[in-house]
Amino acid sequence: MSKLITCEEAVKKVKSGSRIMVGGFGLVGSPLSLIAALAQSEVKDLEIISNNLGEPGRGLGVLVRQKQVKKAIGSYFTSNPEVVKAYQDKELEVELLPQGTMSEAIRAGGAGLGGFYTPVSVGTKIAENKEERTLNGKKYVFQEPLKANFSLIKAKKADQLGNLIYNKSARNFNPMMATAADVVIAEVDEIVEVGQISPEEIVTPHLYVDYIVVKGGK
Amino acid sequence: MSKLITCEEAVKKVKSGSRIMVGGFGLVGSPLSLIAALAQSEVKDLEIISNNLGEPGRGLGVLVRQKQVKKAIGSYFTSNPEVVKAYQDKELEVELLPQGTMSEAIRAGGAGLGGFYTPVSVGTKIAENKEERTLNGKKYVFQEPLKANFSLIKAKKADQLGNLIYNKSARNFNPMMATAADVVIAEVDEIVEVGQISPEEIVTPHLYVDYIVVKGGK
Amino acid sequence: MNVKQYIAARAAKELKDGDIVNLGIGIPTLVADYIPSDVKVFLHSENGILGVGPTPDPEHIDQNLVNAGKLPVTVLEGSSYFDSASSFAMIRGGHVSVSILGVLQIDAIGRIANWAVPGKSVLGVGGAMDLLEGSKKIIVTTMHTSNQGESKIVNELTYPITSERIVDLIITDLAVFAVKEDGLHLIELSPGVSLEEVQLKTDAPFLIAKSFNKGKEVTA
Amino acid sequence: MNVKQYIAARAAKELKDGDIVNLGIGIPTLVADYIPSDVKVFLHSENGILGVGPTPDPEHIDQNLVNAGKLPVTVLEGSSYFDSASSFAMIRGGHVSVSILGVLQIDAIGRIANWAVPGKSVLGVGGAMDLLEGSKKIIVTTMHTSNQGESKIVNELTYPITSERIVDLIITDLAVFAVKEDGLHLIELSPGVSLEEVQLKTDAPFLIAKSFNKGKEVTA
Repeated sequence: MSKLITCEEAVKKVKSGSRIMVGGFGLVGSPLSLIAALAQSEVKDLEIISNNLGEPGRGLGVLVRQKQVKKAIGSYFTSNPEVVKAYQDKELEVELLPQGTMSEAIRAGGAGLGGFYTPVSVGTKIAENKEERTLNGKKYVFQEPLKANFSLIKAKKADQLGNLIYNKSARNFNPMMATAADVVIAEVDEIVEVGQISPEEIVTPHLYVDYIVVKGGK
Repeated sequence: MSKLITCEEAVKKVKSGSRIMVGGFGLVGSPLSLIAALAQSEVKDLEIISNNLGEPGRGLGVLVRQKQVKKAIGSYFTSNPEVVKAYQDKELEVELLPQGTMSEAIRAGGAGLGGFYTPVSVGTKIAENKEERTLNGKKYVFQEPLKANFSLIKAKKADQLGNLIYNKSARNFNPMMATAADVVIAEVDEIVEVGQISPEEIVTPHLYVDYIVVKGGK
Repeated sequence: MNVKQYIAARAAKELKDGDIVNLGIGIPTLVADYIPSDVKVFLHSENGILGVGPTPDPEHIDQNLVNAGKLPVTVLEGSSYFDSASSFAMIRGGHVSVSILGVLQIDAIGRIANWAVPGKSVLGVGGAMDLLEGSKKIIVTTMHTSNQGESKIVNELTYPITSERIVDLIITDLAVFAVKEDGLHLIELSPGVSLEEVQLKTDAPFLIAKSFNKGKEVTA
Repeated sequence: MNVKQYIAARAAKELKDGDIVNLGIGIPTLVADYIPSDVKVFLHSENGILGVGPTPDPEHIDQNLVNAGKLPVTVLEGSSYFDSASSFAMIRGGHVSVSILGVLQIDAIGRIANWAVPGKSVLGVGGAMDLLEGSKKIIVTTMHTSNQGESKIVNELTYPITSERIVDLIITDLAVFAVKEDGLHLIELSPGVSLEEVQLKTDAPFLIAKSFNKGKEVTA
């Protein structure tokens, strides 16, 4: 019942048209080996939920360059000029969410909620087609939860069961994404024996993790 | 700028009629020294948000016995027969929430949300006076966030800044309550130097904690 | 083995390797003692533990380590602790494979009542509604009749409903029912129990599966 | 000290001991270098850090430790790491004392635009809206005019608004404005700057505080 597989085995599970969450804030905390394996595969028409889309030719930027991405949901794509170009050429759809709304929507997806009201973006372009509601005298915007077919996340260490801990600011979106997809694949720097990570310290309990790959592995 | 005060100083901040969140699952993870100090004080008409109301004459049960509590919001009060009696004698108002809805409502309060939709309690007595809404074909109940004037929480260790870690299943409601009140007072077993708790391991960052008292202190 | 232990042992046979399992108070708690040695499951406790272990000896009780029934427990290697909001996020989000729950009543389409008694002050709900809503599979373990001899499997609930969610399997001291779209299906009789006895003690109508187990042996 | 450093140093004077401070990209990032030594603040970075320290030497860069501008940072003793949902819960929940932000425009009642440019594809918003909505106090640091010499303090925003939230203080290279219910109040001129220059370069109307600081000295 080992969860350990290779990157190649991992990306074989992904079909064209899948909706995939990918962890990371820029390239920090991004599962780069899994992304590289995806870039080697034939899958296309992907819908990616990720804060950014990498950099030109790096991380998710490779998938954009290879036209494997149909739609992206995230908070900040401007840092990759190739994303801007693909959008202008109508090769890529983009849905923009404030970073806090996005991270909360992923959490809500994993937590089985039907949606929530956030005060963020009220009165802005982002909220134009969203339900607005006044609660206790304050205006809020309704946000639906986000879920996906797959989450590709990056952690520092996994134990053999799949309990995860992260590395400094590389934690970012990974713990929420671990909760919000049908299949969760974690890329880790290191796998340790069960019991090597303290129960108090575990950030992502193993029930959220379906498969583990080791960074740099094939 | 030390956050360390005595239990007596802490409860002096609490006025009659205050709304107070109190951590703990039963007596486990409950700030018993702070509660004892409250029981020594003259405050009354308190509105308590807590999963339970202690046991007869123990923990929050003392405040119930002394008629200091006007209203309780929580998930399970049946385990203290004196609560049942006070309710039947119309000395105590009770608002019952499913445990998951309650913990999520406290989190939402601390996270600045206007409310959320949960599928839990749809079609039950608990949902009788609540807004029901169908989202993507599934029925949900609207839940407002919970906030309070004070949170009295219990942690294992604080550092001098107020960063907190908890002890096993005594964590329970404490981390959320730390986020959802105007004034947060943490009772801890031990205070350590800054730097003694790893940045990866801190559960409640110090920005949430206003005051620290040591367990068993006056 | 008394009847409650029998029910618990029968329920344990439903668990699969790798399952994340939440056990309610009462008979469900006993299930932990009957999990086959070749099946590794992980016990989730809604007060914030994944990986609950056996009850400790009295001298090894840790006051900070209790299960959702507020009883002292231990944890196994690979366990983790988390706050209540995270714990119920797991439950509501569908990350618990199986919850085994006690009940007051079950109706003819498989909905249950297990949190409140009519005519009494309703002052406790706990995590029952969350578990029922969110768990992938719900197994009910219960005595077939109440202490007063009334059937717990009824046409219509007279106790307040816990959730609109229909449970998956009902295990009593007398029989096992699978719940399907067309209602309750008797799939098994306990050893020494006759179909007539089950019919007599079950108020709700039920279908009889073509080939059901008569007196399947259940051992620890 | 160049003008951007001057603005940053002036903003740093607004910080109080114990403040939780979030610094935006650009001039706000420079504020960290000018915090008075007797004022201890804690820098929050929305990608999941409380307790950001100075920029590391090139040989001490840790790839896993960056700020919200994706630049390498260090952390101080007492720092903590958390996930993005927790980080924005802090922000939205009002647990950040002060955010210092750059802007494209500020209107006459103190609302800002700082995330999108008209006519260009809008492909980035980041955490700007969250910080503006949730922070207890908002300080804007900006050059008074754009590179094209146009006033950034305008009657009506021509750039998309970031939030309906009104900011608290505006610090430019020329002046400082407090934002109150009746609009912008000029409270300070930078050294060597005349009231006439500020009037000339400010499109929005503003009130002049009874006693404002003329050329207050700001040193690091």
